Amino acid sequence: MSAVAVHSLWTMAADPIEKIDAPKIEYGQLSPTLIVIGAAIIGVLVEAFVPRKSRYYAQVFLSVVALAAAFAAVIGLAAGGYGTTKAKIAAMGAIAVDGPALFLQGTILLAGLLAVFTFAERRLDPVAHGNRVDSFAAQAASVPGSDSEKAAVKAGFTTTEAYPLLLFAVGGMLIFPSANDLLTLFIALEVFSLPLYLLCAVARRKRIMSQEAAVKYFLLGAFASAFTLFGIALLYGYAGSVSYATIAQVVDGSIENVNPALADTMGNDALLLIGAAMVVMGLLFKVGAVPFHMWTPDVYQGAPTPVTGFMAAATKVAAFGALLRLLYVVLPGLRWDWRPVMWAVAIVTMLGGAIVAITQTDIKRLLAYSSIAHAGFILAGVIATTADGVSSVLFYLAAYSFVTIGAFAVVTLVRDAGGEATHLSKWAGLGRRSPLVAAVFAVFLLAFAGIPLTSGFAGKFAVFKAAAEGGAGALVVVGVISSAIAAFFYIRVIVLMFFSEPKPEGPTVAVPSPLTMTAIGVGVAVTLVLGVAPQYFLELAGQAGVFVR
Amino acid sequence: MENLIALLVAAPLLGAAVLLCGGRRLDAVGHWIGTVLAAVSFVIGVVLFADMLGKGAEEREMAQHLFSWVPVESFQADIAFQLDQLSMTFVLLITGVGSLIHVYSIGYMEHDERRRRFFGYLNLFLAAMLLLVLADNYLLLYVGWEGVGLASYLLIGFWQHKPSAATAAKKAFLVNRVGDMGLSIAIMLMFAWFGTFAFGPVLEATGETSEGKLTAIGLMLLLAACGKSAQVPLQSWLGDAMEGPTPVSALIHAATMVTAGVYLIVRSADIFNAAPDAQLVVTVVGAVTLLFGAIVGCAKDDIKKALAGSTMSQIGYMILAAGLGPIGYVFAIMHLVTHGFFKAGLFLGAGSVMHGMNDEVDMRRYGGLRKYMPITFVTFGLGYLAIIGFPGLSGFFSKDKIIEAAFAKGGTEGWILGSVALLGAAITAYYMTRVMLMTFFGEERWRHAPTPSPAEPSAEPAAETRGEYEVPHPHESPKSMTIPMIVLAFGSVFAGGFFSIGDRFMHWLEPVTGHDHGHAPVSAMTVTLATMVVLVIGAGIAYVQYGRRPVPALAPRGSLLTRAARRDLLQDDFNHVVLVRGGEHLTRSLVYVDHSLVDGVVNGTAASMGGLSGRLRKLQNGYARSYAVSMFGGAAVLIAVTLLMRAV
Amino acid sequence: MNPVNYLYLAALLFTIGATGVLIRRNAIVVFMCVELMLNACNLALVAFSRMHGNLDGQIIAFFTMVVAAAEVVVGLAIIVSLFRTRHSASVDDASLMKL
Amino acid sequence: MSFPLLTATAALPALGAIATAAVPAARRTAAKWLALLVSLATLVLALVVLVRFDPGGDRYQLTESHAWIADFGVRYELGVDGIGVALIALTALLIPFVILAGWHDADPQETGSTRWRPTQGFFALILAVEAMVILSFEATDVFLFYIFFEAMLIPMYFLIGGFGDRAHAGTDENAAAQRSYAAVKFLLYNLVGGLIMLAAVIGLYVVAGNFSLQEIAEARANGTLDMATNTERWLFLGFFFAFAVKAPLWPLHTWLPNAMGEATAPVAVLITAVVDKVGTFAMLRFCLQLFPEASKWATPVILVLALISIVYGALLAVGQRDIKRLVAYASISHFGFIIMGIFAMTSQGQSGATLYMVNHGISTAALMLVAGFLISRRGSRLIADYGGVQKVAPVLAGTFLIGGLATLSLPGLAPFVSEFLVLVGTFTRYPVIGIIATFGIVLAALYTLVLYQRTMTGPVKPEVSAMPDLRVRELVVVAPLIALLIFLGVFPKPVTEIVNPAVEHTMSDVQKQDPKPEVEAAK
Repeated sequence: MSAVAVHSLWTMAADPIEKIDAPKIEYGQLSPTLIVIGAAIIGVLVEAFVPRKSRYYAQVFLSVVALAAAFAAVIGLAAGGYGTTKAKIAAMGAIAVDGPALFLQGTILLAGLLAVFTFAERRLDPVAHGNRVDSFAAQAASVPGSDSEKAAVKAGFTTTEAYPLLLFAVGGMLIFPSANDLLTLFIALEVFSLPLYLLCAVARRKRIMSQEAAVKYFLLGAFASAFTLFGIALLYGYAGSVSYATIAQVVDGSIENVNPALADTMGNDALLLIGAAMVVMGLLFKVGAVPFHMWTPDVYQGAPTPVTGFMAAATKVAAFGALLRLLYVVLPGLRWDWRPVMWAVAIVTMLGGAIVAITQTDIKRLLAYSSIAHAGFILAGVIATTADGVSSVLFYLAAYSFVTIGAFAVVTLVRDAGGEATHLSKWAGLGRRSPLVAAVFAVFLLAFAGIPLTSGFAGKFAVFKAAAEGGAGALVVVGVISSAIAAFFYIRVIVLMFFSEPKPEGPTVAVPSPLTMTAIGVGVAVTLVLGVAPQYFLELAGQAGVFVR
Repeated sequence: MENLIALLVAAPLLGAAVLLCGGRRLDAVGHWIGTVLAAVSFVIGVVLFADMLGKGAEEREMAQHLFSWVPVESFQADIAFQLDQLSMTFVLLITGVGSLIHVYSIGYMEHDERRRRFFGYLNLFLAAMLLLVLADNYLLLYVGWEGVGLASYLLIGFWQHKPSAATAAKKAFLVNRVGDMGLSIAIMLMFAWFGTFAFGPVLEATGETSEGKLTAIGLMLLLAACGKSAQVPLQSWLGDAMEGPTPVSALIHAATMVTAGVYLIVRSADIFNAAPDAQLVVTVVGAVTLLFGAIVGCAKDDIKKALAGSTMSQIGYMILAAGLGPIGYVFAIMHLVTHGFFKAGLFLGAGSVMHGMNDEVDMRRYGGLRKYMPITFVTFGLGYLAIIGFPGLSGFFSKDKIIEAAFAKGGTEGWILGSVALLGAAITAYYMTRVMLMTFFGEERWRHAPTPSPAEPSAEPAAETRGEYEVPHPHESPKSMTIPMIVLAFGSVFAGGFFSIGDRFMHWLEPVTGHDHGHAPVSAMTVTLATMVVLVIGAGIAYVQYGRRPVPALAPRGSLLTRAARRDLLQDDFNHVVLVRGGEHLTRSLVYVDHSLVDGVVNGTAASMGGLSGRLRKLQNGYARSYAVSMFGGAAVLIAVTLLMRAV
Repeated sequence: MNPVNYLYLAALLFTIGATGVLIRRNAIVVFMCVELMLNACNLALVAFSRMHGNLDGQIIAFFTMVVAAAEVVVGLAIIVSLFRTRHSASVDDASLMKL
Repeated sequence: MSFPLLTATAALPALGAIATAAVPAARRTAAKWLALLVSLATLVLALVVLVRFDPGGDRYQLTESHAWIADFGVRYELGVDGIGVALIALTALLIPFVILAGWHDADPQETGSTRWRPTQGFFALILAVEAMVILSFEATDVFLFYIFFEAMLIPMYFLIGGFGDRAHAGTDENAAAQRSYAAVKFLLYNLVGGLIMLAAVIGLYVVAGNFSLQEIAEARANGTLDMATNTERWLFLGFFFAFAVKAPLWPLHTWLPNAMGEATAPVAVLITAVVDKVGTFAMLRFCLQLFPEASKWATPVILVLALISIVYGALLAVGQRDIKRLVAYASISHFGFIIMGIFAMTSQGQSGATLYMVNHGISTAALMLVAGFLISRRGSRLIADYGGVQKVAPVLAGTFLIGGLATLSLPGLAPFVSEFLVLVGTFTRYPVIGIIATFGIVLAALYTLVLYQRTMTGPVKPEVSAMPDLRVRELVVVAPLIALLIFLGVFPKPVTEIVNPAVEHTMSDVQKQDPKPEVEAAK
């Protein structure tokens, strides 16, 4: 680097500046995110200043209001046409406000809302020392089984921090799919990952497993985000900017930006390709695609079930949103490079998830693997690289997230002395004991399996159709085969619930409060509505299928 | 008049319906209902017959179209009847003999608590048989064809508690089904080639198609005939069919049903006339069967089985005659009718004997019965004379004509067939004389207890099943049984003469079957004489063997031929080894295949999936670092592939 | 000096960090290795920033530091609680959930 | 717009199912009666459809069409042709008998938890199946059809797995195990078939852009929509596979014996007489209409498979030791005939096949239900456990025999007409296959008569000596079926009249004429 250049830098900085024009922020269009983040901060303050007894109520109220308000805001924006005609890039190019963003934000917010309901459930666990308890540790910091923990339980402590954490996570997830430059992407990623790491660690029962899950999730997550960051660095190095638009232009050559020094040594595109691959890898980690899926089963199993439900639903939505934007906005010019890779990933994800699930014995792990398989199906839609592909993925995500939250909510109901009875053998004969719960769970399983008249079928059909039209017929065939394999283990659970004799020392089904009931009820309702009359939502997703550039 | 035709079938059908659905409350009157309806049908037949005689030879044919049965495009099957002289002959025979046997059964089945159902089945049979001979197309004929098969199945197995009876019934039905295959294939061929299977059009169409095709159809029809008429190679069921009550044997397995094959061939005359090869096969089958049946008849000690053998061989005569073409058709039918009389008579006689002898069937336990049951003896004797062709009686005319016709076929085959027929006549004389002597003459072997006869595994006399032996008291049967026997005896005496004088029968049938005299190499006289001679020889030998010497109560081991003949010339053994055993092995192995291979493949895939899953699971070993490794590797591969994609 | 060299260095550091994550048992150390990877990214970012002559990269680097700090907070909290429960910070001990 | 008759016909049992399921646990009998009445009402509606349908009229009548999922190009389109009408009538006709025959099958052995209501569930599921089957006969939109084709698996699955035959060999545990094995096998086979079909359905959409049977068929006919030969073949195979599993066609048949063996007799009837018909029906309606060329291309192979089914099924029936499995294999053989008739591509063959679907439904119902009554008395499915029943229960034996005779398609009973039509229809185009197929009629006689002989005749076994004869309820079930068998055997015209026009349409879809008889050809 020559002295001149250095000097120029100095002078650049030294030049006198008349005025600094303040960045222009469209608060209105960012309102959903701002509301949630703001509420989260208030939640922290609540933790600090509100007396312990009333914290729970304050937090629940706050979260529900915040999420509902945010959702209202999203609806407002959508109604205001920001999803379609007035779609624009806001916050100095950092955030995109467009169809996909709003649709996914809406989905995430609803999922978050239901998640709050399941978080707030306090009727399942037996009352400890006269205090109703939820599924979070009395005091996460205290060592499991230690006196301090007993004391905490006795004192009726509860981890109400869970709610602000949830809100922060939601906030990050809201930004993630709408992030319009790599920096925002990365920050959003961290903002919703870190709270999740913590949430995983604060289960009331089986705390050791919970902590283990947290550690695994955290280490692997950090590892992955390091990759992402390095990818971002390389992309920046390639394009000289982190804004999606700019990078896209550089990629398709409308902006000439070749650094001779790099070009002659490693070929300029190497940066692009490697960088893109690493960023994509980070996102694939979040959606739990093979071979970046291995955290999923352990974390899903270890985390408190409400958290698992939330993660499984919302994280997927957010991550797929980001992935879509990245692939459709930043890297369309690179399609012919990433498509084959994604093909491979989609195939191994579908098959891997389905096959390994066959031999699972823990319901939560089973659902984890099923979520992996579903990630594969969604990837098939992503690969279509058509507007239809986008909208089909959006629809699938919406359908899937409600089924997931509902399913995990049901899992929280089936309990025995040791808390939730997640081992499959304990579910034997559930259909005899409490037909209703079993039937509801069967509905969710059938939706997972993609049986007609459930949302799962509509979604699956949508993505497969898009894939086929996008020229990925082979993917459809693989998808169909893996669905067949997957069907096997969903059916296994149904058989277990209905056709096998209940065990005498089997688990009991706790009667939940209206909160969980709402969560499950909404889940069932959405599952059936989207299965029988999906047209409206398909249109919605169809209108929302266009990214703003 | 035409509209009466349907009633012919309807009357007994109604009877069957009423009796079978009626339930116990009809037990008391059931047999009367059945008999009356059979008689009604006979009366209608007679009326129609009278009406028919009133017309000129050419416009005697009547038809009645009820409704369209299966209309699909060009495939048009109707429920329609056709009554010409041929059908008429059968109608009279069936309803006449049928009614008589109904009457006979009233007495014979008196002590059976399921008599009502028995009459129901008999009526069902009459209906089906009439449908068979009245149908105006092959498909409808097929219905009657299988209908009589069903009736025979039900009646053979009437005493279902006897496993032997049930088995015999099943066997009869199955063997017949094989024949039915022939019939259905024949119909398919007709439809494929002529576009129709109604008698008229088909027989017209014969002119326009190749001989080969007609031969094919002819052979298929012959297969059907073999099944129904117990001709070699499908004859094996008839012997066992004797498990049924004797009236059944008389009506179905002697007089009427078993002759359906002859009817079928004569009805399809035009097809056969145009297909000499087929005809030749028919004659050969007939010739073989008439010898086969005769030989079997000689060896049986079970009176009914002996008669069954004789039936077989007599039908052999008819088939042979039918195979001769226009020379023989008339005589085939004529013999069919006369045989209807005397064979029915013989069976009823046999039944009467059994009735008096506690259902004993082994002739070696009979003897000297003539003084105990005189009427039976006389009627049976007349029938006997008739069947062996004693001059002047029915059999003499009909059988003689067939032998002549066989010679008249001309050429070497004419000679062969003729001499076979002659030989048959001799053997007939032999075994019938044997039956006669063993039953009504000689010492009274039934006075002392029998000892189970090892040499007769196939026949199982009822005596053995009934535990300790009480000496039977032979007695004459009641009127209801003897009268039909007498009537039939008249028939067997005079029918032949009545038909033949002035060739009445020939002129009656000619419009349907046509007739020519062929060119007999030998005069009718010589044939008659020859017949007389062989007849005397046959009867003589029998007399020497069974009249002079005392008959051993236990069957002697006998010559190889005898033993073979006792076992129906090993036909069943062949079937058992080849078909039954083979079939069992086949099915057993197929069951295995289905379970292990077809199913195994699927279960195998499922299992292997499970295995694969189990192995992949191991990768999830719980160590965060190995997860990191897979991520790292994944990323590396991702990058590498991306770069490669660009490189290539 | 050719900016590529900075990139090489960054890549090297990144790889070292990744390798550390893969081979080291102690959760703290593993975590440190992740930090190392992040810093490798920072180096790359700053280098590119200089190369392109705009400040985006440097800004990102600052953000990264903040994020890293946040990760430390969360990470240490989790790891320490795990350590207090198990009296060992070995990642391999935390393998209850498997298969 | 006119009254949506077809929708009503399907909606009635659907609502009935919900209502039945809602009946409180204690009021078991009420649930039964409710189900029975609903099914009878449905029968009435079906008869109205039958009357309103004009054989001479348009191809599809009583049509309804509403927008449904525009994004998938899916409309809610119903319409019936003669074949559909016939099968709807069959379905609506059989369900009441099924319900009546299964009157006591779902009475809970132990009245434990009041929340568990097997009886209500049982009858509700039957009605649900009826609704879905009827809809799949009515749907003229491929996607709509597919939905119900798949969805009906679920209630069937619970019927098989949840309400097994009380008469089983061995302990309750392994009986339960076998039962759920059968249920899972049933579901997986059909689900796999369905999913492969799903791929084809999507492919069809990609090619055709919508799912309307009529539009696609027209477009194919007037050439506006031409598929590449290979595309058409793949799509055809996708569809056909699903239908062949359902039908079932050798070698995809093995689920049927398990399912029919383990299920209660009425449910077994539901499977083979009603649900499986959807498979053969769909071959006729979808395979031939949508992919005529591919159908013709695949015909030889399919015919051979059908032929194998006929002979193989019959032989295995001979080899069975379990009454219900025997009937199942017999059905496989019969389905072979049906499929053969469909793909013989002659009007006789296809009319025969359709007629066969109806007749086989009735005859199998008769035989299977009587067998069920028999089994429920002795508590065993093994043929060897019976003997001489005819002596103690003559009526039962008689009806059983008639059912058997219908199964071996004795002339004069309904199945004969259809079987012969199929044989003729096949023979005129494929003589050899036709001839080999006729061996089936001998084998049919074999397994039926052997079954009858072993169970009904011979000396009375002590275990059966006290066996009561058919009760009134059971007679009410069997008698009409038998009457129908005889009536349709003598006078099948009502059915053929409805069916023939539809068949002509199909024939023109595949552009095939019946081969002319030689004599005429010569002229």
